[in-house]
Amino acid sequence: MVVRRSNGDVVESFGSSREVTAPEHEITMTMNGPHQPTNPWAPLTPEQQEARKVVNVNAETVTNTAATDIPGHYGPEQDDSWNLERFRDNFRIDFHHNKPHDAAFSLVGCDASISNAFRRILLAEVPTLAIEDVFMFNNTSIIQDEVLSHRIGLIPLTGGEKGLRWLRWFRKKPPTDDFASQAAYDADGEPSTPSDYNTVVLELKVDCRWATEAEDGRDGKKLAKEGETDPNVRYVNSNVYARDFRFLPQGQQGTYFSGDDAIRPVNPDILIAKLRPGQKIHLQCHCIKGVGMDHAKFSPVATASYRLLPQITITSPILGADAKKFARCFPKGVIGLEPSDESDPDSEPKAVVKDPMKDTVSRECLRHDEFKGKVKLGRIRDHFIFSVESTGQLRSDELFLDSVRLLKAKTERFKRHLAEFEEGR
Amino acid sequence: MIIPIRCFSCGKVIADLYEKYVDLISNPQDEEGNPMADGDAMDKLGLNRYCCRRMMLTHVDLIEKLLRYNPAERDIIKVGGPGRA
Amino acid sequence: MSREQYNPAPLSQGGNAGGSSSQQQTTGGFNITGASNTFEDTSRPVSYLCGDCDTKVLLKGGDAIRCKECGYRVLYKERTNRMIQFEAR
Amino acid sequence: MSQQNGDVEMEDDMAGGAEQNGTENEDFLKEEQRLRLLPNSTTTAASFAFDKEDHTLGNALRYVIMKNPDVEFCGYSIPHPSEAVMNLRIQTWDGVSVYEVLRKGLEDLADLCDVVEDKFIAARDDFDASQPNGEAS
Repeated sequence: MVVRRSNGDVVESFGSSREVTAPEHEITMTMNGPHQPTNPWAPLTPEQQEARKVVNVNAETVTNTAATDIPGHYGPEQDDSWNLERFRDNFRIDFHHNKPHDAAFSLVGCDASISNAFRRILLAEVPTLAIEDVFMFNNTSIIQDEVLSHRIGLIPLTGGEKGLRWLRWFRKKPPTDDFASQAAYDADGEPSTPSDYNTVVLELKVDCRWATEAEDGRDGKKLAKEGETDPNVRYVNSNVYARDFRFLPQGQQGTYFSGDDAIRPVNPDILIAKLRPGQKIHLQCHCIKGVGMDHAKFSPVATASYRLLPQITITSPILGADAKKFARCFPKGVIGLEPSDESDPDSEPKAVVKDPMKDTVSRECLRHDEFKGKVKLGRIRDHFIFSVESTGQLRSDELFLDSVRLLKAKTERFKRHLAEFEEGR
Repeated sequence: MIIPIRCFSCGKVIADLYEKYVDLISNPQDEEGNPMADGDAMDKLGLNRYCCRRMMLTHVDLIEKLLRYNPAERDIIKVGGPGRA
Repeated sequence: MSREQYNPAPLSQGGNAGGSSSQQQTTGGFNITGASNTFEDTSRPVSYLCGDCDTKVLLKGGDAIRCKECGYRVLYKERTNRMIQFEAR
Repeated sequence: MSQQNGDVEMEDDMAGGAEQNGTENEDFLKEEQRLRLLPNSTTTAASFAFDKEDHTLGNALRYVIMKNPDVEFCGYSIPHPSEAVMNLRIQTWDGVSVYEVLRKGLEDLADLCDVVEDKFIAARDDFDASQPNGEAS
């Protein structure tokens, strides 16, 4: 094992033993004077702790990309072992905005593997309700049955949160031509039958016709002959929208999904199909709970993503016209101009970092010679700017909480499996 | 053919925005009676990512042409002018 | 109609047509085109839609394929009135 | 493949969902064993196979187990992308049992989730309270 300390020392140790002892003469040296040899095994100084949090973004390369918070990486005296109290003290969440459809917050002080687990669970494992089976009674529209079914499936639904959480899984039979999943399915248990606790029924029944004087107060056919081209004037129901879905409560669903809690499309204005007089669509849908890894329609988020907080360090002052040019190298609001002399507001302007969160780390400033050696770009390794954009079935912040709970449920499940496994050993 | 329900890449629902988008870019939106530029219209509708923007920008609403093949309207389309879009 | 209530129509003809064709020929078991197996109620009228004027045209076996209103010779089959199940995928 | 995973995953999340909801679930009791020990494992160097798990648990668990100073090596792999299996390798120092290390890893990860949940709720409530119009920001 070769350890390269951030102070430049290269320390070699031997991988076979975990008890790595530093040479004696260095252990006795407790005072780290400027020119004295330092203890290579000393715990990291606060500056070194900060430095190892930064991923350096250089003109052509990125360096210091891997996390080093693993015990033994810096020798035995740097304590990087898991410590709940320390994690609790260092971990922080800052909210940037929190709207039902879009939440943004920072997770500070956790590893990429953890925030990535939350992101992956959000995308693929948080269950949602979506239309799964379509029973087509009539469809004379020009949208084919299969295409219409597919479109309908993608409509995000919502309803009372309590009811949505009350709903159970519907165990669906796999396609008959998929023998592998058939075998696994048969070994696992019985298929579900549609019931109030696992299936939600929606109906869509739309019939397009000419507008008539008697029913609509205008004669669409006559208007059309006179030159009217607007379909909304000529016809009735020429556009089928998601709001045309009717919820048919089954059994107990009436108590969970009534009034404002009724199962309904999140976006009532979704255009499902267009019809012309004489064309009609009549279908019923069974909606079940599913997860995003099975089909994207079950994914509760449009996007769930994170990025690392950018860091811009101005190492020597950038003044005057250069400062203005420097500010233009970044998105608006990242770099501000301040008088270089605080007491004199008319002094030459100086570039200061105002809001690194807005930066995109485009590295434009590294392309100009006048900023050479004056600026360092990086990203903070443990500062994740998370953004969760819900499709609307559940609130974005609730979704993130669900993902945290699901990861915990996974660990507890395997804790049980491990106990069972050890019993059987 | 008809506007997809969701963005192919990110899964954002876009089918409810298409009619608003078409309205913004074809009907007068300011005092001078000018329609909105397509980029501004998409900004207004909250289509921020380029994956969702291309869904609007590149969509060809062919269904409007196909809807004209409807025997129930033949007499009107046959007349010529008005029925033809 | 719920899923359990729905029964697809039994495959009355050609149900095992996917089997070995050579066997079919030797045993003569399942002749799809043979008159003995083909059941057609030629006296029952079937309704079609005129391609020109969109009126319903009832035709029996042997009738001229022609719209009774406008004489148009292109007739379309109506959509099945059976329920069809799809997966919204 | 996706169908299979989907269905199986549903079954397994049922347990998770039940815990989440705090409701009883009859399928919870007959939970299938999803942890296996791979051949040639000893008590200080073992490979576990986690059925129906992926990078989500694999990488997170690898991280917390590596945080344990008793661990010489920990790594995970997904041997084939179309098989829903995740393998986790643990090697320990000084005869420490891999089972204890795995249990500690799972417990640490659960503790971590609790901290994240508590802090998230606190941060969100603070933020919502600080917004002039309730939660709409």
